[in-house]
Amino acid sequence: MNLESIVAECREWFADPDFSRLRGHLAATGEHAVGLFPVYTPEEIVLAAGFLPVHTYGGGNLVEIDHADSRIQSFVCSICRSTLELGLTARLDWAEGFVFPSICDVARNLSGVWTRNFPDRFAAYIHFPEKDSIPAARQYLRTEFARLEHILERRSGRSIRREDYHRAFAVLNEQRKLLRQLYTLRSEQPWKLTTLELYTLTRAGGMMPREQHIEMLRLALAEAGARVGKPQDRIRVVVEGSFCEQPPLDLLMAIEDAGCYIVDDDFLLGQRYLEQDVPLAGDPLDALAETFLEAGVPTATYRSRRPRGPALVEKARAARADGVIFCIAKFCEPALYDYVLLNRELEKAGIPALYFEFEEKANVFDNMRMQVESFVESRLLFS
Amino acid sequence: MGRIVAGIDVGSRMTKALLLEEDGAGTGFGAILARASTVTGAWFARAAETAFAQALAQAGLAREQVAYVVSTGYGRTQVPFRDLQLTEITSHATGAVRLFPLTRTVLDVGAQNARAIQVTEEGRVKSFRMNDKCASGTGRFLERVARALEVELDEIGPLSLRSREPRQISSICAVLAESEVINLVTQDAPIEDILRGTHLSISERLMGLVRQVGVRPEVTLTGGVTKNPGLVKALEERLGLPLNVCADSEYAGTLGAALLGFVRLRKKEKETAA
Amino acid sequence: MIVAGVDVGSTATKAVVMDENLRVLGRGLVPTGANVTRAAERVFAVAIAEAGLNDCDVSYIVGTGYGRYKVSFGHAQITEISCHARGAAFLFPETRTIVDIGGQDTKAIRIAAGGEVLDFSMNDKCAAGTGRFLESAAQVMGIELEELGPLSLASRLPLKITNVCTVFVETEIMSHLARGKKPEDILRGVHNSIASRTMALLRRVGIEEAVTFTGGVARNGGIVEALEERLGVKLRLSPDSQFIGALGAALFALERSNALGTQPLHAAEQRG
Amino acid sequence: MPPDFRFQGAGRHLQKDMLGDWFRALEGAPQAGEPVAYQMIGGNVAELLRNFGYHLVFPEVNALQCGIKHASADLLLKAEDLGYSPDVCGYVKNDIGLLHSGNVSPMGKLPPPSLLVCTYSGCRTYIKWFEALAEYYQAPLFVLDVPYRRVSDLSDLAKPREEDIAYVVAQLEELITVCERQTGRRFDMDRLREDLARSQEAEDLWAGIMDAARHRPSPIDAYFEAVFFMAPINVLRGSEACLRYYRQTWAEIQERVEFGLGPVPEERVRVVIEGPPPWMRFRDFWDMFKAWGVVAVASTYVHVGGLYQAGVRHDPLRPLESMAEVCSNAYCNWNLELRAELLHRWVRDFQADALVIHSVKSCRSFSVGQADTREHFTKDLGIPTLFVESDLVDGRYFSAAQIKNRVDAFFERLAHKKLVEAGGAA
Ligand SMILES: Nc1ncnc2c1ncn2[C@@H]1O[C@H](COP(=O)(O)OP(=O)(O)O)[C@@H](O)[C@H]1O
Ligand SMILES: Nc1ncnc2c1ncn2[C@@H]1O[C@H](COP(=O)(O)OP(=O)(O)O)[C@@H](O)[C@H]1O
Ligand code: SF4
Ligand code: SF4
Ligand code: SF4
Repeated sequence: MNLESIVAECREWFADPDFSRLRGHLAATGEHAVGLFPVYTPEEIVLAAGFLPVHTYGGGNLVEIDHADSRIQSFVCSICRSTLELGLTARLDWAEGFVFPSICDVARNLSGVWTRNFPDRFAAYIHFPEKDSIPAARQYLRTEFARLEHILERRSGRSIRREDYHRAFAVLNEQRKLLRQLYTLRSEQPWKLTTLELYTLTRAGGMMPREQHIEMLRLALAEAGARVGKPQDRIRVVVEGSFCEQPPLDLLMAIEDAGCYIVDDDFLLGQRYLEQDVPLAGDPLDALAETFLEAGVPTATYRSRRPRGPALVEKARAARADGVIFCIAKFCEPALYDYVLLNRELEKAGIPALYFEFEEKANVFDNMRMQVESFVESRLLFS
Repeated sequence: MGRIVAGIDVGSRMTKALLLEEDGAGTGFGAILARASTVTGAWFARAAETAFAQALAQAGLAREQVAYVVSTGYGRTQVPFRDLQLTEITSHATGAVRLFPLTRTVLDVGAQNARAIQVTEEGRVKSFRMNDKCASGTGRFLERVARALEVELDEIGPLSLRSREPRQISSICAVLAESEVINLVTQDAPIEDILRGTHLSISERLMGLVRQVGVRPEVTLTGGVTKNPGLVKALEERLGLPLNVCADSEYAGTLGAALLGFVRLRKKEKETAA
Repeated sequence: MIVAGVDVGSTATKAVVMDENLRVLGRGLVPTGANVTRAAERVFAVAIAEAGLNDCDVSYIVGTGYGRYKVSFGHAQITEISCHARGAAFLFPETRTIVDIGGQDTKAIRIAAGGEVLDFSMNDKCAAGTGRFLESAAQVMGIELEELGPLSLASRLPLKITNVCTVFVETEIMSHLARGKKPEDILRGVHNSIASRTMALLRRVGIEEAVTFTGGVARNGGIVEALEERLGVKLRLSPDSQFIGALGAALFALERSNALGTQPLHAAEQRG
Repeated sequence: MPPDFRFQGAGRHLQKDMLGDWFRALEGAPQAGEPVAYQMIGGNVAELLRNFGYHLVFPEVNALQCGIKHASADLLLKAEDLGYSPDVCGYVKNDIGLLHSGNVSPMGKLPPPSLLVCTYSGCRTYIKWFEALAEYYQAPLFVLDVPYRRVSDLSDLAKPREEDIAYVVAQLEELITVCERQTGRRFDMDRLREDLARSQEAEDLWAGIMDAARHRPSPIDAYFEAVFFMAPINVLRGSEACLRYYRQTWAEIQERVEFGLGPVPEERVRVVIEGPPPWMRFRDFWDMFKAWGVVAVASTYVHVGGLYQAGVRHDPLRPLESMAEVCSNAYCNWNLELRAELLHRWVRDFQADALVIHSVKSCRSFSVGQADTREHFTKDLGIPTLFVESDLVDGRYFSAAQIKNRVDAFFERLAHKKLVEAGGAA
């Protein structure tokens, strides 16, 4: 399989609001799936419980919102609405239940909307401790995880064993390792792997059977590494702010076409949230809670010990970026607050930044493209 | 004679062309040889062609004597004879800084679009915001009100300055404002008061845009509305700062495009020399 | 007993005169123009003249529409939301959702059986997606309002209109025309764009069948078809669509003046 | 001849004095070298901080005051100048705007914080807000992480899970150490118990006052009036003054019951109101309801500090545990299932004709799910529900004509229905 066909295969998994590929797989194997709302949902537990963890990222621009608009006001981010729309139109009925993280006020309340509208499926809400400094926080997160474990066990009718956890940890550790390698490749030789390709490869991995995805990633790494090509006269940018609601694929292309190489980003963080492996030793839930608190990527929706401003500056420097593009989901409050502090930090560090907002349902990007072009021009022309 | 670069700004209403000559030493930029403008209409390429031809005629030059053509503006991609295209953000910022070197904030208001741009001390674009989907707070708003009141465009500014008691326009919509304006006329509100109100309410909207990038003096206004003293005054009042405006402000985009054309031209020459 | 409803809209002012047997005796329609009070007086005069009556024959008048407080001779004012709901439920008792597109605003109203308003949403402050938008398009293309709908329906290859702003769309239409695009294809695009915006409003309140289309723009067959395509259902339409607000006001006037309101007032029973 | 009322209006004066005293003390704090702690209303731990001599500042109260005094508009713009989006919570922007214009609230000058205590029990926005304050003041930030209340058992709405309480108690203990370290004072358990006993009594009175709305006509408007009764229970809780205030108000309400006084001349419609008020247009908004003889008999907004009306209490016998329970039971910390159940009970118990939801753009914590709740009430429960949208402080989102249209259309219909029903009965 060459890279193009791997990517095409991956795309089929997620660029389909009816989830046909997923349904086909579930029907063929008799497996069951559990849906995960971005960003911090512990897929490890779901996988260990024998369910296929499926990260959902709203409806993109493929879904017409027919029902959810009357349930969710217009000033709420699109992913909330489109996810509810998918639910109300029975397109998420493959899910035994959904897991909602405590990332923001929207996600908090969405869990309640879910409970009311889908009483026969579970809606598990996980509260992530907002502090990692006291043992009680770790203890609390462990309890939250144990509660999810309990819900899943009840649903599946079998209890999760230590080996199940260890197998799940190993598989997901491996998947994340390969994704990190792909990210490194793109950062070092962005002409070998476009952001669209990387994105597609990553996103499918949140849905398909993980072993199958790991195989594809290995192939993709080899294929991309072997590509020939030469760097173009583009600027290197880090894209920040789309950690939950995802930008339309055409927007990603527009950013690169306007003269950028995206060399780092925070897309699909739900699948790339842990920066370290979950250790296979000791009590699994302890280990998992510990890793979440210690090695979680800092974002607008979670307070971590590492301040985000300096972390972003560090990230931009590490990627040798010429600038940062804030590409923020419209109405995503946490990201909008963070922007102010992060931008100030970038200013101090002398890193130029561009800001715009997107909506997942958009499909015309002339304006954003124009803005990126101006940004590129101001870097390229004057240097 | 130094080399000549043309800047062509295809705006949604007016297409402007400008010819700029390099000075003898080949480092700075010499004189503006010609400026021309024409109504854009529906055919961008034709308008660009017309404006360019007019500028050439004015300077008494032939097309071959122009070393490089840079297009910018709304229809920049549809200028077939361009060598380079630039967004209006970049070109207006560069032009504004050239006209007023102490510029830190540029407000460019055209017929359909308004852009607020913050520039660095070296004249680079630092950040910017623009209106995208709504024409409230643009030149077109003024055009429509002028039409509703049956006043010529170049009269509305001076007229508005005679007002004593501005009548605020509550509608933000360029289209619905017309009915409001007509309503005011039937209530016998003096035209100058309505016009002043219109200018104030547009300024309000433009302030919202400028605020998003932050107001840092000096502030330079560019675009066709610089020909409207009423808007300049209203904006200055809202800003609490004087605005930089000069006769060439309307041509800031073309000037910036031409200047950057030189930069590009030299860079290319250096590359081929190396 | 004779009652009347006067609907002072932003573009047109309408009146309906009715008797206690729910028969419409007279109607009137005049452009609202700049003098709202005058428009209300004039339209009322037109309607009673059509009914062959005098001012003093009318015992109760309800004003509605954005200028309802300018109906100086009215006995009560009721919002156009309630009146459109009442009027639509009268003509089509099965109505659960109403789309009302007038000159300067568009509304979506969800009602219960009998016409009780459950929810509504409206776009105001923006001319996008309203009758005004269509008027602008007609002006740019140099055709009459009445021709818009029929012409758009002749389109085979509708163009996609990308802007929503009425101002931006004018420019867009002009550049399409300059490129030799067919007027009907452009128009169909314009109609589609309004229909999409209207759908967004409808979704905000939730769509339930049957859907009734009221307001002046319901006279435009192009919009009707574009909306039906998106809704996937037939719209309830009356040739009197533009009068439904006034009709609702007249019905309220009757109920108020009876101070009874116990009679079930449905067109079906009137016919039977 | 109207009777000579002994108590009407007395509470208002008392409150004015109390708040005046509070702010005078605040202004003097920097000079006196006394520590200042900033806190949120939702789940605040006032008693605990006072134990260490902290003066208390509530940024939400300042935002609210600016809103009521029509001072918000410029402050919001100021914050937007600094990069805050038009789409984020107006309270935050109001406060940040205030900060950058000298930090003088309508009630007085605000001292800088020695400690920021962010109780995460209203919304996630609290955290973002306090992070911004921490950056600006370079002051230490303590997040009191309060888990979101979910429920499995609807029999006791206000009962959190044990793990939740244990987790919050552990953090309160941590907070005590932090305060001890910062102030050099020892934590005084006896004093805490005394304060909590006063809190408890004030909470009893407050709950009683709110419950008085069961009378017909209701002696109070549990929304438009009660929002002015709620300040002491949130910001001065545990103090002698607070207790005095509620005793006074209790007397006032008793008197109203006795003489059949109510907030409107004639009570025609009883409603339960969900969501915060539009402070910047408070009067206009109230007038729209008054015009229809509408009285609120219960409201959720007045419980953003703690749901005392639902039975939550501070308890001197279980000091930290009961504090944790109050923190957990701030209204916005309840999930939607709990909120809907509470609303439903209120509609039933207070014999309301309708539910009114005021959805504010600023506050996702309140508003996400409200439209779904409306669906639930109209469709599943058959309770008429009015839904209006605006904001708490941002006048740009208050479209008076639109809202009036909505209010009128709704009560028009309710009134018409009553008229028709009465006609039918006759
Ligand atoms: N003679 C004039 N007097 C006053 N205002 C004018 C005049 N000519 C143009 N304008 C204003 O300038 C606007 C056009 O500005 P311009 O920058 O040329 O727009 P664009 O670049 O979008 O075509 C018009 O909408 C009008 O408001
Ligand atoms: N014959 C017609 N054909 C198509 N559209 C029409 C016709 N007559 C009126 N309209 C449309 O109806 C609109 C006015 O509708 P109306 O409901 O009366 O508005 P309002 O109540 O806001 O004044 C006009 O803007 C126009 O677009
Ligand atoms: S996009 Fe932002 S606001 Fe929306 S659910 Fe995700 S984190 Fe929350
Ligand atoms: S408000 Fe008016 S100017 Fe703005 S988008 Fe709507 S139609 Fe265009
Ligand atoms: S989001 Fe809501 S609860 Fe949070 S600070 Fe804003 S108004 Fe208060």
